Amino acid sequence: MANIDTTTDAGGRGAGQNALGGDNYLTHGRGLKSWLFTLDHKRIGLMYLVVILSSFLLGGIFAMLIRTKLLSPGNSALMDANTYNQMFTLHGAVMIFLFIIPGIPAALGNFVLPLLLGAKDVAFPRINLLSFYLWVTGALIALGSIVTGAVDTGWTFYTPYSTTTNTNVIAMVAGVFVLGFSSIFTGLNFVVSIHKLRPQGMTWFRMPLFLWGIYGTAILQIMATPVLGITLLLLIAERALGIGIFDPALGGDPILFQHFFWFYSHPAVYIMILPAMGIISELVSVFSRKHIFGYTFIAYSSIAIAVLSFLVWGHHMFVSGQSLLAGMIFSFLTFMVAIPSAVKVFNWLATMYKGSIWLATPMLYVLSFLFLFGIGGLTGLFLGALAVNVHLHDTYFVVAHFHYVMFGGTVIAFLGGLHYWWPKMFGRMYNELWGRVGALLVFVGFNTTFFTQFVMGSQGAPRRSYHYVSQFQPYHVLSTIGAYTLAIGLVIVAVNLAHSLFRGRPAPANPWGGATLEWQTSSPPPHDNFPTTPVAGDPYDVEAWTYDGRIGGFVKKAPAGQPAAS
Amino acid sequence: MRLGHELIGRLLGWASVQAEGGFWMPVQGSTGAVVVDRIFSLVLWVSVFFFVLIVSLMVFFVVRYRRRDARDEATPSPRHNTLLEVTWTAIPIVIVIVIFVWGFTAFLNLNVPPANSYEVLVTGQKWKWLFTYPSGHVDEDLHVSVNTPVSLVMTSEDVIHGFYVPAFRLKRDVVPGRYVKLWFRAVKPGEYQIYCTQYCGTGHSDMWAKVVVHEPGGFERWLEEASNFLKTMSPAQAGERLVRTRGCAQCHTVNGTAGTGPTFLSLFGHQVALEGGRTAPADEDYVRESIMEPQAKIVAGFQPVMPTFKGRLTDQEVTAIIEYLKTLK
Amino acid sequence: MTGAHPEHLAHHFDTAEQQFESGKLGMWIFLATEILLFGGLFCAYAVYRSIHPEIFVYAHRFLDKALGAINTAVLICSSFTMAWAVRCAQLGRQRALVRLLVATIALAACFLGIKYIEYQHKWKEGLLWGKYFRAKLEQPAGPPTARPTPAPTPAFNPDERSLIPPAAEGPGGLAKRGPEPLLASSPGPPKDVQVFFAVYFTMTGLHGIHVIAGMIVLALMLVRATKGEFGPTYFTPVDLAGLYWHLVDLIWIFLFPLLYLIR
Amino acid sequence: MSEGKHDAQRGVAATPVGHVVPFKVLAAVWGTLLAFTALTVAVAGVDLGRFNLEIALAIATLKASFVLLYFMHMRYDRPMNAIVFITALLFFMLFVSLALLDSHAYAPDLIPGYAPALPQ
Repeated sequence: MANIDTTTDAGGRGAGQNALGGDNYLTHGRGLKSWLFTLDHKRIGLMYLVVILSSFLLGGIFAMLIRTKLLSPGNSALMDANTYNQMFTLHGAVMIFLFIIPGIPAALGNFVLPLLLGAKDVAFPRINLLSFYLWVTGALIALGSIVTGAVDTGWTFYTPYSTTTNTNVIAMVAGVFVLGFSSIFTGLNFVVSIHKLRPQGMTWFRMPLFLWGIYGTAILQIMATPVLGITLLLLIAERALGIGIFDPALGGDPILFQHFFWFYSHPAVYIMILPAMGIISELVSVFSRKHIFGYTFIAYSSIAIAVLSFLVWGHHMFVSGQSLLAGMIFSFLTFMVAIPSAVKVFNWLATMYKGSIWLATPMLYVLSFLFLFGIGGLTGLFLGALAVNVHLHDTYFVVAHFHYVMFGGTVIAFLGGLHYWWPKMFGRMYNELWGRVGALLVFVGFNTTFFTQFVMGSQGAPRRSYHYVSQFQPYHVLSTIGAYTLAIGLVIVAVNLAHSLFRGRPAPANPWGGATLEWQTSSPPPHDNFPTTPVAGDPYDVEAWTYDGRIGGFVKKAPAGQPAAS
Repeated sequence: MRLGHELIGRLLGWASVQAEGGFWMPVQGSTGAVVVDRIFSLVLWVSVFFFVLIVSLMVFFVVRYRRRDARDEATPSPRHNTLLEVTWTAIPIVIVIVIFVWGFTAFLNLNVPPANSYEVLVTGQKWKWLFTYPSGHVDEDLHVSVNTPVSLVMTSEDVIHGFYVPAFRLKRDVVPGRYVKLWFRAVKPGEYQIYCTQYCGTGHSDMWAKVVVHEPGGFERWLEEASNFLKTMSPAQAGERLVRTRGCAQCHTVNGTAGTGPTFLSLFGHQVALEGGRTAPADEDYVRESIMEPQAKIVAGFQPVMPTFKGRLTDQEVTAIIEYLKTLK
Repeated sequence: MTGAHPEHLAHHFDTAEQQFESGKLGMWIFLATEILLFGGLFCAYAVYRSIHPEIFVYAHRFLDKALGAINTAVLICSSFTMAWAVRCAQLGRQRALVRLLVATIALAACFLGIKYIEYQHKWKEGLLWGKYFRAKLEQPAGPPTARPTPAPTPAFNPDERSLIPPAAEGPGGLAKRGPEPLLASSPGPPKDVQVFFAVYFTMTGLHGIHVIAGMIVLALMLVRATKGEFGPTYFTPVDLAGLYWHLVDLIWIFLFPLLYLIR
Repeated sequence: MSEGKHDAQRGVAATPVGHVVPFKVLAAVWGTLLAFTALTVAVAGVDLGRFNLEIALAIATLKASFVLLYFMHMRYDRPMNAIVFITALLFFMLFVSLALLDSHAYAPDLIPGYAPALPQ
């Protein structure tokens, strides 16, 4: 950006400017207690952000240990086979249940959703806090299993292995059960908020697309998570009481467990990706300074994905002993769920067309998302095709596909959203240069790590393997180098953001030129979000805002004929 | 249809897939592999096309429409275009349906064995594979004849395992409590790797075995010879083999640690403490009785859970096992 | 805090109507999650019953139909008193509300008592789930069957199950392993009867836990009702507790015929 | 005031919310439910061929609808609440039907009575 004037005009700005010095939600009430018992969605969102990023760090450490072990094909002094098995289980469980499922909805969603709605809070603030503490409880129980016998079942807990292993499956499963309730309550809160708290002027089809994404996610959380709950309860009963519903040794059916598990866990990947798509929809419009292209198609595609995602769980079971008939149905539906995702990608591209594209850090994450999610989505076609799936199932190809969608999609969008809303959260701008360097390193490191795994997988390397045939060593070494690069990139991102908290330039109310409601209040927002209840207009009317060099941010254009009203 | 597949396969197949294995796929060891690889390359080229399209448009837009001044505005352009939306919804639908149909029909073929196929019973257990041939011979590797359809009837003894031969593009989970079937026709003599792909615990990544594809006639010779291992091997060697392949090793270790049953190490010729305070000398008769009537004498500290091997092991085989036990000092 | 906001309305709602509707919608969504939670068990039921109908037909006879029917009636009555209680709360009939809540809780306790009798009976008979199933199932009356009595097997520790592979029979014999009609037609108890009791105990057990949870919630309502907290303008908690209680009834309405009235 | 202390307003002069169901309706529903319970027990004693399960389920569904419509006020409520509930039922049916479809298709592969860890 050329010519950013960093001086802020302190006086006479009124609402909508930097509020670091004055009353804002961060200064509204002091002391630890005012945080721990807060009902303010913004504070709860921040607490979520802290614990979720800590989980990300923990899961990342497990990943680095795994990748380091895999530098050599044989035994390793770093860890033995059992420890390795526990490592990949913990990496999966922590990343999925603790980080990525609550990541965008609970952390970013909690902070942003009421702001986007022009509301003062979510519908049930106390349930919101309860949901946070359920998360904490669940996380403590689940991580407690590390001390009492870290689980080695893989995050999928397949029976009968999970009923016979001597590790502490019950603790992990009970923890995930509690986390499930946290997720359900978050979803419930968001659905009711979106239904009942929309401001004047915000019809369903004038909602920001991030809300559509969150709404789709919330439907999934509500409809799918209870099934996970009962599955885990039955698994606990299986281990503790020998109930015999999933354990073939007692006359049960292990394939039924897989149906139960994937009925939740497939929609769960859409719980992870839908809000990410919502973030991308916001960002691509703002940073192209152009109205989003094909709003209704993107909105409908979110709901289409949410519904279709319930119909495809069987594609995790193509080689597991599922019948041919079910395989055919699930394969077909799997291909159908690709369509709405493709539609979104095309719409985002069309939004960029003839735009005015600002390559700020969040936009770099958008471009990164389009690239990585493109690969992640297209490799889904390989896995959806039954005959090819037989070869690729349970190989590194699946690992790579999953990471391209979940990291390349969700985490990249999460980082983009974090950089986008960071000024609003803390009232500070981060260093743009380091932000970009971080984004670039993450992109390069990620591709090096996981693209190699596509090749390795299609060459036939089975996943979850402590030992591997030495033919695959070059791939593994390259992948590990990529993982280290990725880690360095993430450290740069973290340091840059943390640094900004203390040294960052005070952020203007609207640093990016967004037209959604959260940019119409000060950065950071006051305790009640808005001094007066705002009236919602078109959330993508970004052209109504113009850059004002004096404040380093965007201000609303004056009606024609008058000078800008800053 | 078939001709169409053939044609598309030829057109696309050359670049990414070769019979000897290429950048993406390993060597093609079976008829199924050829079919799978064709679909793989179709999907690959469709993906490459769309990926290049998306990324090059993205890069082009970024370069062409880059914001040079903070006040720059977007050039006015439509906010939606229903025709365009419908087009880019419909085209992918058509493409994925083609991929689905082809993938499914090939999958059906991979799953329905020809009537005349040669059946082998595959048993997965922690952590090895056992292959039982129609003659009753049990082996730790899968031996087959080239160009012969072989169907595998698979089950598991404990947890779920995954039977995977990358060169044959063949994979199926092996589930306890049920039989699943798979088949293939190997096209080239040689040795191919077998993995376990369904995570099954400590030794999951060691559950390797080989498919040995014999020249015509070679398989029969091998089976003949292998089945006669009692004659061709020394009794102790044969006994060792029986202990491994007939399930003894599942409960009885040979390294001194107790499993479900007592260890075999330093067993023969010593006194054995029995349940109820008695002892018995571990001689030929004791071992024979323990195999045929396992409940007759229970070793102190162990559960009486061993099934009888009456009718499952011949006299000669029991003798071989005894000879083997003698060597475990 | 804006000055014009009514005192007892949460600060983020504009009207009482909005707040009431939000609470109700939230509760209905919660009930939806309950449906799917039980849905898993109904699914397990459906799968096992449709594959092994003979197990269900055989084993349901061990359940006490009369007690089941009585319990159904008890829950329906409690639902009625609950619905009536909500009505009284809405109309501000304080004493009636308290009495009806007490009646509802008493009926719930009655339900649990009857359930306890049933469980105790099953426990005595050893009619339990998987690992603990130890009932000696009787041979049906009639001419002695050709079915061989199983050889007496020694005490068995299920945790140390045998890992011995089956006798190496050639795959030729495998063809006979198809679906055997022996179960449905042959006399004597079918195999895997314990599956029915696993389903029975998980379904009624989870339902029982919900009854207990419902009693706790109703007790809380009772405490608040005695303090006179509810009236025509504030009855949402009673209403929501009522919705939950009716759902518990609703699930039992399905459990009863599915478990007790099989034919 | 402390935020969200009260879930609903109380003692506020506002329009009353919710619908009061007449006692007669409640009592009638109660009677109907008990009658249907008796009916389903009676019907269970009669062999209706292959429709036993269907009839039992039909009666149960009828009873459940009465509870939903009157005891749970669905008839008088916002349609959205009913939509939520029906959506849950649809997802449940989807789950059961696909799981059933598959388990039926692979049932012939199961080894009958396989339960090695069970004491016989």
